[in-house]
Amino acid sequence: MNAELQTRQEEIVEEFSFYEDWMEKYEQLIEMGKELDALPEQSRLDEHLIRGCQSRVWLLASKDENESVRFQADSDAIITKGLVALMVRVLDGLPPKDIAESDLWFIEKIGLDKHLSPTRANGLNSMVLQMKRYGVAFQAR
Amino acid sequence: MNAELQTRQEEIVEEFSFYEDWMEKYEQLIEMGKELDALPEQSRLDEHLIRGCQSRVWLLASKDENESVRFQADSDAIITKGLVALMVRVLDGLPPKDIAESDLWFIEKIGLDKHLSPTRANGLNSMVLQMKRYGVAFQAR
Amino acid sequence: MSSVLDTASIRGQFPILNREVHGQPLVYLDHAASSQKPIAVIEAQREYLSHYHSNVHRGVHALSQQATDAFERARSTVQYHIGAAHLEEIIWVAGATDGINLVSQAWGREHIEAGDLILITRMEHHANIVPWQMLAKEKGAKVEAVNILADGTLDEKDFQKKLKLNPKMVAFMHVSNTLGTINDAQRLTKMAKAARATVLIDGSQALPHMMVDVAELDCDFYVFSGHKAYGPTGIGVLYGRKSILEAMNPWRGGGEMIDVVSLEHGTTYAELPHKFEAGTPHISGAVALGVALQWLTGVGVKSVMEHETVLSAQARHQLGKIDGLRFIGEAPSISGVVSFVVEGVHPYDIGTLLDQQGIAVRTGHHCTQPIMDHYEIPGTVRASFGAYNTLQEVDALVQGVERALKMLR
Amino acid sequence: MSSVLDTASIRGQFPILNREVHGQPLVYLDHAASSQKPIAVIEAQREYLSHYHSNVHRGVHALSQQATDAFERARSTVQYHIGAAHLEEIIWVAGATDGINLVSQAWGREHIEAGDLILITRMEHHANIVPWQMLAKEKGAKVEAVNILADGTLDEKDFQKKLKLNPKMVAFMHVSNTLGTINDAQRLTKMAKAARATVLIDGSQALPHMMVDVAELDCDFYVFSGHKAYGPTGIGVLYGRKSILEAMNPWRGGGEMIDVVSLEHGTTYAELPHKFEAGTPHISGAVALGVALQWLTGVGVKSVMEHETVLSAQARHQLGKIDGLRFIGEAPSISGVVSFVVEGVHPYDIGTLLDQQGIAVRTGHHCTQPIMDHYEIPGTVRASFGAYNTLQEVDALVQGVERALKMLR
Ligand SMILES: Cc1ncc(COP(=O)(O)O)c(C=O)c1O
Ligand SMILES: Cc1ncc(COP(=O)(O)O)c(C=O)c1O
Repeated sequence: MNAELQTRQEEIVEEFSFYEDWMEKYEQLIEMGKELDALPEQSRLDEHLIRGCQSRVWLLASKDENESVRFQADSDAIITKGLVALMVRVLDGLPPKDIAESDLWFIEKIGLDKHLSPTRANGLNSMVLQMKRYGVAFQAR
Repeated sequence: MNAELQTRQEEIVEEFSFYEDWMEKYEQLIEMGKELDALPEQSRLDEHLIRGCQSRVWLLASKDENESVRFQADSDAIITKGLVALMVRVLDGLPPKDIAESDLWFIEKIGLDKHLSPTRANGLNSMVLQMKRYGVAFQAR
Repeated sequence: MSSVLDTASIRGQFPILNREVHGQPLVYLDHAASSQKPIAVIEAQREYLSHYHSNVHRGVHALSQQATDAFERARSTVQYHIGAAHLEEIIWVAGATDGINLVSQAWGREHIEAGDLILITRMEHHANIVPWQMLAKEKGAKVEAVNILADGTLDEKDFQKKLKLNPKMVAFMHVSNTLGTINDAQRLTKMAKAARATVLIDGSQALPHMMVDVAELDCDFYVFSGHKAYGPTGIGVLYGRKSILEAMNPWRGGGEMIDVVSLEHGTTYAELPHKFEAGTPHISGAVALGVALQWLTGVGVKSVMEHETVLSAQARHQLGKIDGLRFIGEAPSISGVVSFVVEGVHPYDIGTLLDQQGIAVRTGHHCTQPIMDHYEIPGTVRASFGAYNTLQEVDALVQGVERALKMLR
Repeated sequence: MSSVLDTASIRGQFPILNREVHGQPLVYLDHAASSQKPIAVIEAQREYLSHYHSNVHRGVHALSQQATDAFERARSTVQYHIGAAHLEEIIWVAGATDGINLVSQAWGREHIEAGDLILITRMEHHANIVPWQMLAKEKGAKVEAVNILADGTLDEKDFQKKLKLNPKMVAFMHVSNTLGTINDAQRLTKMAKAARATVLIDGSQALPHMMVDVAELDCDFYVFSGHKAYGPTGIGVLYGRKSILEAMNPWRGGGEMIDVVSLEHGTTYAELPHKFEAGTPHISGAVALGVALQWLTGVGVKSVMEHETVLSAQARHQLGKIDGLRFIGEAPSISGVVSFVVEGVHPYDIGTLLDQQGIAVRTGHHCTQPIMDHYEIPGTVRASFGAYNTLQEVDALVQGVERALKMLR
């Protein structure tokens, strides 16, 4: 597996290990949401919406000059935005193949796995799927 | 209430009081069914059928020279035929008004009341209703 | 403020209220989505399945007769509960949605023609919108919606105006699941009937909270779901005026709803109510719904409504002090539903942080997207109360919202 | 003859089997009308309602998520149980009747045109006749029925012949509830597909008794009811081939089945499976049906079938000695259903006297009037077996019939 991906996941697990209760974890997510740059209005298109979120989540991907995938994301709900920011932090700038095949073990480690069910209102599952789909798509080209 | 109707009900209650278990009661009903004359084929018309019976029950009524109601009945199931025979025995030959207003307390007394629910497959409830309807109809004319 | 209900004793009857969520005692404020069930209802279903289950109707054996008796007794419990004139006006359906679809398809296909108008309101639940849209599309008919005023009351002038267009069907909700608005269903029905429309009332949010009398309302159809009225899932009721039901074709075909089935001579249908009840019914659900209505009557529907009014008034009073908080739905006549948004904060975020505190509210459009369009909001946070809720829970809600907002802004 | 099942242990799991009827221990031989429920199923429903009931989907709070998880887990239990390729091919319906109506109305209205042929068989349950008759009447299409042979097997020659008429839909039962006939569903489907028909199989009497694999069958639709498969009432399953379901319009409109609802711009629908699940589903029913299928798998469907075959063979062996008794349905491949008539005696009379002895059988047409027409009989007495029945109960049945006949003739 991609070493960078491993390191990033370890870092996040380390960070989250400081938080004891849900409140601190959510505060951290909210913080990450606030730190993620908002998408410009013209990028907030319906075609970039992820299905299955109660709040709206926009996710864009492109390939940079190094053939790595660059993600941009936003949401109108701050916790959701924090979740997507977390995902971007882990996967942004990696090669398509490594994204497509990524094992995102940190999600369970930091206790977010219960949010992973496809029926959750937050759409974490859809985010992960959509990012991997981008990975697959950019590999193919 | 019609004195004859009272007497007939008392007689039946008396008769059934000899039977201890269900088997004897049903044997008696079957006996009564066998004793009731079959209707001639040409009277077994669909228009005389009573709704709500799993077996078919035909019931005909007419008024005789004394303005009394005369019933004829038949069924293709023998227990049902016994039930209708019992009803005929109680109500046959009475004035329409007394039939329309009859209180058929013997049914409960001999333990047949659980068969009276409109949802029962035997249609006892429909028989009683139909006989009373004839009573009402003949009164009106 | 003291309560008209002995909530301690009531709460004792709801096993789920003993549980914790995220390590916090459960504060269940999502009654409008689905009510919790008292032991009496849960046990009625268990008892039925354990001791006298059998398929109903036409069965020659004792179990079948017992099941049929219980099933039909439940029907008459419903009849008396809503004041229907005839037992056979009570049709078991799977829920309010199923009931409205039955009417839109069985009645609608026969009576709605190209160019006809179906009048609904802008506050309807999707269940009372989509079936009419589907029908209108099929028939080339039109669906129009009566406006709502800023406070969430129905715009009666607009209603009057649109009635002049001679709608064939007027379908509206008795009580709004999002706004809390209690419509004057009797008045609206009278106006609609004066315009010679057929009237369907969606009573999903009314029946669990107030006395409903279909004779007084004088509507043609009335529907509700069992699961919102302390009853089980999968069962609901369609009341229909006898003369209309009798003239209607059946919707679902199958067993129970037939008189004679013949491959050569065609099929004739059974009488009411069975004509509309094809297949094996949800027997245990019907039996338990009967028990739920009896339970509600035992507690006292009027007291329940008074109790819920006290709770929602208190919630509105306290939440109203929060900076940037705006209620969606402030009709003068209002039920135990409190919907709100907070300036600059997404409802989903509030809901998520309330959940972490053990407080269950619903967020989103509550299956009423046209209301969201009307107020130009993505959704609301909705707290809704039932007989088992308390003033302490209102406090918990208010503190929970405050705590969430502290984190969010 | 010894049994492959530990019936003592199985019976211990069915509380109803402890009860008496008319002072006699209950002998329940009416499985084909509705099965009794094991404690695991009854408790799953109670547990759900007592501890984690909430409305499903889109809920932000923990209870709603738990309920949704349980509900969707049950869907995947069904998926694996019947070998469906995709989770979203499993649609919750109210029962087999509801499922067939969904197909006849949603698929049927789109695909059946005037002059088209719908092919069924003469042994179908009314649930698989009437919806097609209603559709045919609406569209000016035709319903034809494949003949049955004297022993109750399907006349495959007639099937072949009628397939030449190019039916658009071929709908047939997997196992007959009246005759016991087990149709070779895989073969019939293959033949029908070769004739380019869409194929619906009514599996109501198959699923509780044998391994069902929709991938192997290669049918387009498969339906069954929960209450006949040790599950609760009010819930059933429609399996549909994904490509067909995706192309189909929805049937019921309402909440859950929509994507966007707009009064101005119209409404778009949700993806599978929710497109076909309007309104609050029968959550507790789905959860408990999942448990019922797991229970059945635990006992072993194959063993259950073997067991039932032993019982019905024994019943046929012993009843066959009775003077004037004639079996209706003697196909070589036959399930645990034994239907018979007795010369000169009405089935109702036999059923009534069996009931007095505590023996529950069904009498009448069993919602298959065309079979009655075919054999020119008013009805049959039908004993049907499940996992909990025993050889002793077969003896009780035979003695009961003998005793009844002694009284009747
Ligand atoms: C073969 C068959 N098909 C369909 C049905 C209808 O099932 P339900 O009444 O549960 O909808 C039955 C049950 O009576 C049946 O035996
Ligand atoms: C006002 C209203 N109508 C209809 C419905 C639909 O009820 P169900 O989902 O039980 O069919 C609901 C419940 O969500 C409702 O609140």
